[in-house]
Amino acid sequence: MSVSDVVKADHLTPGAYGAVGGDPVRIARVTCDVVQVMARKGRAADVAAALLASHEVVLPGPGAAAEGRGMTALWVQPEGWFVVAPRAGDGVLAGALKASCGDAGSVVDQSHGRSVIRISGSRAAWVLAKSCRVDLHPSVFGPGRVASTQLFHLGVTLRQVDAVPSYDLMVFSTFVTSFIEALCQAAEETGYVVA
Amino acid sequence: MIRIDCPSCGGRDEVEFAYRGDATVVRPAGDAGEEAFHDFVYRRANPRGWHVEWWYHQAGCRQFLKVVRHTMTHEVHAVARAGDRVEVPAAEHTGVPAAEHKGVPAA
Amino acid sequence: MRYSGLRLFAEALRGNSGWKPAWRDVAPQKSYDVIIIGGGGHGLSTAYYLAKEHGITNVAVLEKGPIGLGNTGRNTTIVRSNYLLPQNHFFYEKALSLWEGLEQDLNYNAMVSQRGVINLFHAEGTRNAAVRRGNAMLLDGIDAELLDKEQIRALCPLVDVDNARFPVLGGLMQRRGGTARHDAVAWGFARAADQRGVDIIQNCEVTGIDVEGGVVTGVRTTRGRIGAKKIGLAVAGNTSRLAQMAGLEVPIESHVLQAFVSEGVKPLVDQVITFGAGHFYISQSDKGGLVFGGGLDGWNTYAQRGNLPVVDHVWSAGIAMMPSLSRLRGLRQWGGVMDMSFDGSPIISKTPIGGLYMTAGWCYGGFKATPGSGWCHAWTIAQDAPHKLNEAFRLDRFRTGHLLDERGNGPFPWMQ
Amino acid sequence: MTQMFRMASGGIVDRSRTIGFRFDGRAYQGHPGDTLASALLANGVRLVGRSFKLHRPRGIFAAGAEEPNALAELRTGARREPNTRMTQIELYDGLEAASQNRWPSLRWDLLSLNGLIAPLLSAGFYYKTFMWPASFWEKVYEPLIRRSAGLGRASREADPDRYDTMQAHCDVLVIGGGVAGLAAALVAGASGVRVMLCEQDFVLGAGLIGEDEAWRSAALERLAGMANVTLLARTNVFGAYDANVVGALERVADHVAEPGAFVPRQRYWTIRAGRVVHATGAYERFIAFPDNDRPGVMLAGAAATYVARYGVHPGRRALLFANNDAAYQSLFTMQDAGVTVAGVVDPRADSAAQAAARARGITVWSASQVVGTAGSLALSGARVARIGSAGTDTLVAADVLCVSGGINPAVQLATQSRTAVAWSERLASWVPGAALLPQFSAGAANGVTGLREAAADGARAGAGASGAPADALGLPEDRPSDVTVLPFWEVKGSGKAFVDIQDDVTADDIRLAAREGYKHIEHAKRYTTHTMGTDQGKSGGLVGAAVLAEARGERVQDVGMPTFRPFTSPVTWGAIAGTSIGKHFAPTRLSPLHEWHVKRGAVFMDAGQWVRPAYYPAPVDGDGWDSVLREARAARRGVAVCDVSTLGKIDVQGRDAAVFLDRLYTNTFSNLPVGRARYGLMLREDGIVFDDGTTSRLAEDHFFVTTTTANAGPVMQHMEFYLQTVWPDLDVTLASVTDQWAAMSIAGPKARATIERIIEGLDVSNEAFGFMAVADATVKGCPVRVFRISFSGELAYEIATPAGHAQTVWNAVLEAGEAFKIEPYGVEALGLLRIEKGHVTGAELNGQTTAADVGLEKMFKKRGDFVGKVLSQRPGLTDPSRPRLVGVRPVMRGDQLRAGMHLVESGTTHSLGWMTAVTRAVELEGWIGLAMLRDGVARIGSRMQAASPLHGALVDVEIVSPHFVDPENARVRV
Ligand SMILES: Cc1cc2nc3c(=O)[nH]c(=O)nc-3n(C[C@H](O)[C@H](O)[C@H](O)COP(=O)(O)OP(=O)(O)OC[C@H]3O[C@@H](n4cnc5c(N)ncnc54)[C@H](O)[C@@H]3O)c2cc1C
Ligand SMILES: NC(=O)c1ccc[n+]([C@@H]2O[C@H](COP(=O)([O-])OP(=O)(O)OC[C@H]3O[C@@H](n4cnc5c(N)ncnc54)[C@H](O)[C@@H]3O)[C@@H](O)[C@H]2O)c1
Ligand SMILES: Cc1cc2nc3c(=O)[nH]c(=O)nc-3n(C[C@H](O)[C@H](O)[C@H](O)COP(=O)(O)O)c2cc1C
Ligand SMILES: [Zn+2]
Repeated sequence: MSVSDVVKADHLTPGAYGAVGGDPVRIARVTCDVVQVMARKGRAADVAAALLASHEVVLPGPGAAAEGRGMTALWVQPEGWFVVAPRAGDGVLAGALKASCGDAGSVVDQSHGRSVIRISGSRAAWVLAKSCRVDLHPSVFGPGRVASTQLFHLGVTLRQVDAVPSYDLMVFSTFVTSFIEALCQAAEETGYVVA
Repeated sequence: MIRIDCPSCGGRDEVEFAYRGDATVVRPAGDAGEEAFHDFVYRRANPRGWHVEWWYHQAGCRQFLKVVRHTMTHEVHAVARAGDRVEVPAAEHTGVPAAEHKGVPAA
Repeated sequence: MRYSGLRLFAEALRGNSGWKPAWRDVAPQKSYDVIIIGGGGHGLSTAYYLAKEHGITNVAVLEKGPIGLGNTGRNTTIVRSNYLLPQNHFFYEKALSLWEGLEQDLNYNAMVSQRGVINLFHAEGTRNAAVRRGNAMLLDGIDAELLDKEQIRALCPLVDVDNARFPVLGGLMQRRGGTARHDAVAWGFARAADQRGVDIIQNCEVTGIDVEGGVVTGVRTTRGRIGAKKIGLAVAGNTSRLAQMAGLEVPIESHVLQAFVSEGVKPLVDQVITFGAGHFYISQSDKGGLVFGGGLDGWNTYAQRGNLPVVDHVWSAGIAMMPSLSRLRGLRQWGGVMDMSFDGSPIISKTPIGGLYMTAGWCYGGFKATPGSGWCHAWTIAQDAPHKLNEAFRLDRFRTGHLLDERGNGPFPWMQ
Repeated sequence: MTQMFRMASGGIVDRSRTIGFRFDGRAYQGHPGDTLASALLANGVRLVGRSFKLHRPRGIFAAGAEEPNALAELRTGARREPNTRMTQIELYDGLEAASQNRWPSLRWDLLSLNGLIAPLLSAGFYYKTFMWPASFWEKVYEPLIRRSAGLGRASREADPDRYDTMQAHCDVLVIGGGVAGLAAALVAGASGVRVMLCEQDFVLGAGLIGEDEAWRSAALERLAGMANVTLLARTNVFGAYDANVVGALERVADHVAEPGAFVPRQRYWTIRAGRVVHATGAYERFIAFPDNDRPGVMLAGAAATYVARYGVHPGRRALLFANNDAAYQSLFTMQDAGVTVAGVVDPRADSAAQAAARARGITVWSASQVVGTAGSLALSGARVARIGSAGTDTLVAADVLCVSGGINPAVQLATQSRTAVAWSERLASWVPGAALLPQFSAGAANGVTGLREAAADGARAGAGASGAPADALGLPEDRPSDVTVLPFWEVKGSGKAFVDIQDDVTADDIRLAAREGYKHIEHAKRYTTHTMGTDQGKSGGLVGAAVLAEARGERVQDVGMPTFRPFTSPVTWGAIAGTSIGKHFAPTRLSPLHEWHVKRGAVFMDAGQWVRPAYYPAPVDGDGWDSVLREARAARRGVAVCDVSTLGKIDVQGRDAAVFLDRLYTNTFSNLPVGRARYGLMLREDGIVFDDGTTSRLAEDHFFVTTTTANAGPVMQHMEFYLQTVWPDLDVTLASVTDQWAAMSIAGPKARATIERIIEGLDVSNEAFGFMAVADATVKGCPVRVFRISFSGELAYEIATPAGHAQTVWNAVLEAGEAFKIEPYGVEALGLLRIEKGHVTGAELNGQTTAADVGLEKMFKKRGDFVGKVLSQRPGLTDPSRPRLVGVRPVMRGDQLRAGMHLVESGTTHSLGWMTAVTRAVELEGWIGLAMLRDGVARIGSRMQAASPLHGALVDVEIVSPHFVDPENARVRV
């Protein structure tokens, strides 16, 4: 691969792209902290109690997200969650969570390891369905729902944010450039706007 | 398309998973000797019928699932977490198609 | 009845009424010196070489359906001997030399076409591996050529050498490699074996193998019991089932490999081309269809059909490598059940049971081996000992650790 | 005058608009709603193609997907698309199509001379000849065969169009939008469940079109009003896969000259359905009779379709040859539309329809058959004779001969779903049996015909699939349509009676195959190529089977049919590839420092999914080697920095983390002190080396594991496997942190002097921070984790930092190193350094080597279990003569080494080993390399030859220790 082939669409440049006249989707990067919390063997209840106390969150079960104080917890694996919150200082969120869980949980900062892209608009589900094998139909999916799955050959944790619908797509940071390119290409048919 | 009903994530396509083979073989104790480890690594029943196998939900919950799947019909009978026991249907499934090339249409 | 242009002409004049069956339709005898289970290329060639090379003609080939409709009848027909490991070199070279004289030997045109096999590589690491392999071949007297990017461009104009994701660095070519007409291989061996006295018995499924005192005595079939002094297994994806009938569990899993053929078009692809950065290989049949395939679906199965994920990958790899194929249409899709061994290499071997032999574990590369497999299997059966060419293909190598892992994938059959 | 066969009214084409198109260069006109086939017929074009083998003239035979003859090269240039069925091409303005498989022209085709030697070209003739001399096959025979075979010509240019994919889910999928499918969708849709309906045609309604337009439009209107129903026209369901998943191809923009901007030409749907309704209708079958391929011979239902749907007379004077009453309706439709009817030929003695025909004044030859046709490039008449009366036949003038041998329910998709089929005596055809999956067959696909009955059957299926009641549905108007047949397959006589019209397979070919022992249906298919053309035998498959049955002396139902495989209609390759082509074929993985590398002008290389800098050219460099050597020299003599962010990183925590690592690695981690790192080796269970890397202990219960770049994913999976399935009791958590941490290696004698200037809060002196120490610190306020580990063999530090800080830290390192002329170095220099040092990487750890092979056997702990321990002791893996890692140097230092060279004793060709990696060295003169060599350790000090016959290279070499530089490992500790 030569240098020139590596496009850095990473910086979504503001503008309108793709087909015009329809109802374009909006694509944007979301800046946030992401911390992975995993309960140690047999300590899930302790982690749950600790986070309820410290962050007022009821840790969600499979396929769900739950809001807490200034943060959202996403179920990602049995007894494992991603805690997402607006960006604070390095290690602040991870530190707070670790302080809260103590030895009941493993806390791993992924704020730099995961990137979040938001796609929003009446045709957002249609754009995602070009690759998303999880059923996003309102009858089975909706705001507050989470699915880890594959999009454009990449592992993605997808969370529906609202009924617009808007989706937050959490991907591995080293793939985010490639991911954005693929997502934008998929959105050309409906047109997309980068604010 | 094999669809696997992950106990955590729900029904998902096979592409989200990595296959890891026969789930009935058990790793022997470290001192069990070469024969036992040979069997663990190389000896397979490879049944034509129900097969209990590992599928790793790589793009989902990252759990190894124990799947009971039929090797002719690809029907998935049960999906369980790694530590759980699974029921394996006793008889050959009725949906086994007529042997290939009997000359009647069958997939 | 010999086939020739003259005979064709003579028959044409009398309405093609004089042609005789290519092989006799016979009922099984009570017993045979040797029973070969499996009427694919490997079983039929075993029978043929037993008769031709060892004078053993009291032989039956038992086939559960019609002959040649197993993997022999559903493969992508690539014939080559471009292996890495020396244990494989001499065996596959023997097979290739048998292919080179096969038509005259069998008096059946199997359309062996030495059009060249090219393995493309896209990265330093795979280039080095190709160089290692090509050199190993040349040192052992097998033809190989290293092609650079520009040579690929000239030879295979459809290949997108400057591919946006995985540009082609070059390729390793074996000019003597190519294709053969799959069905004709089975039919040609059947006809030639039949002419040497072998009984080819179709619609005769083996349902049991009788072993007494550790030695085989015969088989039970859907057409009754048939006695045998020796039994050779050549049943590809069904090896585990047949071996179990004799009480053996073997290091083999059955997996499906899919293949595809496009609508027929005028000549477009002149060699066999394989794509290194994704699972994909392609050639054009003489009828005009592009025959192509890729990797395994990757889970145990005995069904001759696969699923869409592999279709998606294989077809994408095809267009990624050869973008001008995009408007062509796939015509048909099918699968074959392969005997995937735990190191990716074959087994032509005696077994712990007296009088029981097998040629198995061919994975998705056994078509090219067909004449060599039969030749060595026949030798092993006749001599009750392996030939030098198949000495390394022993069943007990998994115990001793003398593995033949060409790709280094380890004991994971679905990755071989 | 154009369109002289177009009716003044009737059909659903839009006569208010005219469309211009070209066929074989000539200009014609048609209307919106036409197919290329209907428009050509409207213009009186009869001859449209040449057959595969004999190049016989061929006309339009069908009106849909079963068309065997009318195949065109559609469009031109990069969009040329061979073998496109004229019966499915929607007419658009400016359409260009050309006939194919003919030279020099369609009318005068030289290869039609093949007809003269047709007896020579019998089934399988090529298996019996072309064998002498052997060398002629590739040079003479095969090129000739290849050139004359094949159908159309493919474009050789890249496809300018785009394709897309769609992943869909529904409760009920209805396949087929005929009356049965529409009824099923209406019923299921009314129940509120999610319904999808796929119809390959561009108009929904099939048999309803022009028959009961009122019902059709009412149904479509109601369906369009249901928000829970998705109607996909132009969408062929091409295959049924496991678990009620189907693949479908939507032709989004094939009916226009070029797709609009950003519009895909076609869309590939993967549909996961709860329940499936097969309402795929039926394909009419023909009868094999002498010269049944003459242009003008046409399926009866197709002829009626041209009248009822397209308002086109397929001919002026029609003759029907049929064995069933339903086909008479087709003729009546034509008669009502003004086509002159020459009569009906019917092998049956009598029937209700025969009476009806006579009542309409139509001549009926009952108990009769067509024994031949007349005409050359177009039909002029048919020869009719009473069955059993030898010799006497009547020539009946006709320019269209409608044929119907009954119908074959389209059971393809049902059988792909493993539904067994049953023989229907009434239809003399296969009908679906009980479904194994939640599926329903309905309408003609289920053997139920007649608009009314088919609608009722569809409603029943829709109800079954959705749980809704079926009775609410009003049923369409109907005309009598009895498809009960007298099984009648072939008329024997002189002349070719085709059973596969496209591939030129005749009934005689089938009989020849049977005579030669190819008696099984699958053998006969392969020997003759019957059903192997682009129509896959939709209308002739059963006819050939019947001929075979007769030859075998058996019943058709005992002979069976060749397996129905996907695709029900051929599928565009590019559509399945979708957007996963070009650079999107595989995702690209970039280091957080990628942009810096780009700006610095790095030359990149692929490393799996990663793109990594190979080296950084500088103006002083003559070539790439200059750059690599310059970079490596900096690492050996001064200081250099390398982006190693690609290394796999796994965070391992838990009470049992150390125990877990002890069991995974050959060496011990439980005794590793906090704040230290250790190199570890991991085996597969079969005893072969799997991966290596350093692991650091950050806390009693917290480790940071690194893996090779290539194995990051596999190692994670390996760890999860053992943790979850083998030792589930261990208290361990795993998290991949590869993306979280950027990492850079600062190597060289000046490494410490460099980082000292920027590391905050950590004493990195040798005393305080010895070899293999690990600690946290900051750089420019950014958190970093400092590791004193070395891959290059020099004094080195690895600094890891959260990816977002990578650039800041990297800049700081460069700035601090400026005083020492720091150089960034790429993968090539990294390779050079490691080869000089004798460190192994993927080239040696390639899945075939043991620890001993690469000299790492000392890394096995004495006590305790670990993965791979037992099987690594098998004789084949401990054999002392296995190839071992050695170093190689050319005797003439200037000689070049190449990776992939083999090592031989001088003057021999027997390979004793191979070179895994080579480089030009900086610490030594000339080339050096690593090799795996039999009895390698014993050979150290001896001379051999390195051979690359591929390059014509043979080099005298000496075998040396693989540790070219600092074998005592002193430099890393200073
Ligand atoms: C899609 C695909 C592509 C491939 N491509 C290539 C390629 O390009 N090049 C290459 O070299 N190889 C290729 N292969 C592999 C190759 O086809 C096989 O390795 C080879 O044909 C095996 O031949 P065989 O005679 O051993 O098996 P088969 O031809 O499968 O014959 C085995 C026979 O045993 C019969 N049998 C099974 N059980 C019984 C029983 N109980 N009683 C009686 N008979 C029984 C079966 O019916 C069958 O006819 C491919 C395979 C597939 C599926
Ligand atoms: N032309 C004939 O001779 C003929 C044959 C059979 C039935 N009929 C009449 O048709 C009526 C039966 O109605 P019906 O609805 O059962 O059948 P139908 O033939 O009217 O409709 C079937 C529909 O399914 C579509 N289809 C088939 N395979 C498909 C696939 N793989 N993907 C997408 N679409 C596919 C066809 O294009 C067609 O529109 C009766 O009136 C019957 O008499 C006529
Ligand atoms: C090399 C090769 C070429 C083939 N070419 C065609 C073809 O031109 N037309 C066709 O219908 N099928 C073709 N097939 C596929 C066969 O029809 C058939 O699907 C395959 O042999 C598997 O058998 P099955 O589908 O009966 O199980 C080809 C198969 C092979 C192996
Ligand atoms: Zn899951």
